[in-house]
Amino acid sequence: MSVNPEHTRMAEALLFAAKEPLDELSIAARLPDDADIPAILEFLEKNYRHKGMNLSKLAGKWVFLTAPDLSWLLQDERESNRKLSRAAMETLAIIAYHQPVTRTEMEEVRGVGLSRGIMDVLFDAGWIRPRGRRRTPGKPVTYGTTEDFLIHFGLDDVRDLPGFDEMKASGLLNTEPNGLFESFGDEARSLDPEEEED
Amino acid sequence: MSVNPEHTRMAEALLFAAKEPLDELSIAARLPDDADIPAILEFLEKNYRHKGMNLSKLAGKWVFLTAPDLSWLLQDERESNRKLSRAAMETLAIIAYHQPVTRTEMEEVRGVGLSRGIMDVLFDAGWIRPRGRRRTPGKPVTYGTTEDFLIHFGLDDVRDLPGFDEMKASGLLNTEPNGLFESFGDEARSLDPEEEED
Amino acid sequence: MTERTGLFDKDNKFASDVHAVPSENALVVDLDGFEGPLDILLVLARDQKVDLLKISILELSKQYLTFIEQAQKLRLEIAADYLVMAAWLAFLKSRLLLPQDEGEEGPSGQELAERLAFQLKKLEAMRGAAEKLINGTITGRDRLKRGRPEGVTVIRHSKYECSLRELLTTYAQHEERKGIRNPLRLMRSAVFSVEAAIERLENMLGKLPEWADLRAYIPKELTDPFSIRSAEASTLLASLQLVKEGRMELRQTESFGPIKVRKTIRRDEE
Repeated sequence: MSVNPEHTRMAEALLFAAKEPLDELSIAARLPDDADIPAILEFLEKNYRHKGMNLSKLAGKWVFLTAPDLSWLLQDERESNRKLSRAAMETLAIIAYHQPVTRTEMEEVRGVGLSRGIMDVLFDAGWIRPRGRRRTPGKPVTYGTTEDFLIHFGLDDVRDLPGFDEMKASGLLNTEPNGLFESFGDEARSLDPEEEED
Repeated sequence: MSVNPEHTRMAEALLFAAKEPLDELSIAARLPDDADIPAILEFLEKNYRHKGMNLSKLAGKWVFLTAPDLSWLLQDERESNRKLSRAAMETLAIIAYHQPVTRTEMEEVRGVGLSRGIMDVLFDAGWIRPRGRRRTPGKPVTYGTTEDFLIHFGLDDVRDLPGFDEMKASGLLNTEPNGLFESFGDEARSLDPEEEED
Repeated sequence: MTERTGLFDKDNKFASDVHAVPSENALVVDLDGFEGPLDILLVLARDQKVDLLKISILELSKQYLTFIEQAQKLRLEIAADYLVMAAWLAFLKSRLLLPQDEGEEGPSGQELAERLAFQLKKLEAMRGAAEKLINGTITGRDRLKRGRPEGVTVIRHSKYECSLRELLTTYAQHEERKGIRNPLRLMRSAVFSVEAAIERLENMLGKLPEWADLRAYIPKELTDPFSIRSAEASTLLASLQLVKEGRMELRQTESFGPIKVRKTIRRDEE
């Protein structure tokens, strides 16, 4: 079979990038006039028959699809990523900036009680861990972030988290100054992370 | 070259089906333990080099993309473009070439203060991220580029930035203060970007 | 020179490339198109058509000073940093022209000139780099991903999605909203007092003549669940108070159903 290799490349690219299956007419419309569309498609179909993806004809239109016998490979990747709730994000941020921090302290900072689910989600994500116990009455458990947290957010050290003023200076925050707030960076760091390691 | 053809099909299917570039670890995790991932990827890369789509390495990850010389054919499939101002693009280049780089250092290269919107746009695009802190007085936050930046601009590594090695060798990427306006006394201080209000 | 084209169009020239370069006769001076004094210097320097490291800084200084003079003649608003640069260049010019005094401190005029040239070279390098990046092989423009991937996602290390930026802004916004150094103030503003609710109901009551859900009277700007709960409770108490005073009517047709309120309609008004 001798199809023009340049025409073949074009059809290949078109079919690859197409968002919908393509019929022969739409392929012909994009290729040079002298392209032999049926021959090209036959050639491609044969060429991809034993590869990881096949060129298939569905309802008269052509489309690249993963080889059916390999679909199992993709199955358990279908897990959809869940978006972290705002409450969970806020709690995670508080833990990151104030660690080690107790549950009561988190609630104080947020001004609302912590629902059970939130901490569960953060544990489940592998981003927080118990760090030790505060040496105060009741010896409450303190929490901190994990190495996975650092890896996920691309940080070397929790101390690298930018402070409020710095974020503001770099335009990260579109907030108007309210005069209330100075800098939480220092405050957060006054809770020395080394204070009581487990 | 003798790579296991069944393993090759599997990698092909995975790369073909994935929505994002895949790193070698992710591919290895799906394939049988004895699969020779680097050899498979090398084989596939060669195999697709002259086809309508190529296997490319971006940000250390592998992805099938249409051949660049065929882009004229695929105008309808293009993703909508993000329009960046010259200032934003220049700032992005400065961050990419100088990373990790502080805000003050960026301002010195451009000779003007950074308006807040610029960093915001770059953050929104997902192209820059805080990298850590400079170990100098004030511990300023440094910035760098993200994996998405590399993927978008078609680079495997920061070192692949156009002209990077030459610029580095000729000292153009040094971030030490130029000391230009120091000798000029007090007046020059109004050029100091740090004095600009935010 | 304010036209901004999409930078992602191929072969797009950057704004600076089409600046009207003020030569002797060109009186068109537009500062709007420039991004600071260094930008102007670079445009002027390119006019000398040599490697930036070999340009005549003396000549460049003259050109810049002429440029600023022209702008001043035209009474254009000139930002302070342009004038500072003018002053600095005048100073540099004098250093370059006059023999250096013995015992004069600081770098020589020649050294300063070299540093300035290098600084311009740096800016030019970054400008060229930005252009090359934009005209390079852009994923999604020059190289396309597969149009309809099977919908399989990448193996991620985490089941949950949250970017660093989201994390940082959430915290900062939260902190700012709350005011960490002023917890008492926080409590005051978070609890919606009965007095405030009465005042609000009184002000709004006249504007809604028909039966309306009591919830409609809760301040819309409240977002956190605690404040909303507090406002609900206070507004209910306030409505009971107003009913007691005969200024408002209240009805609820079923248990836990919506509570409707309206202004008491006086007989003499009907």
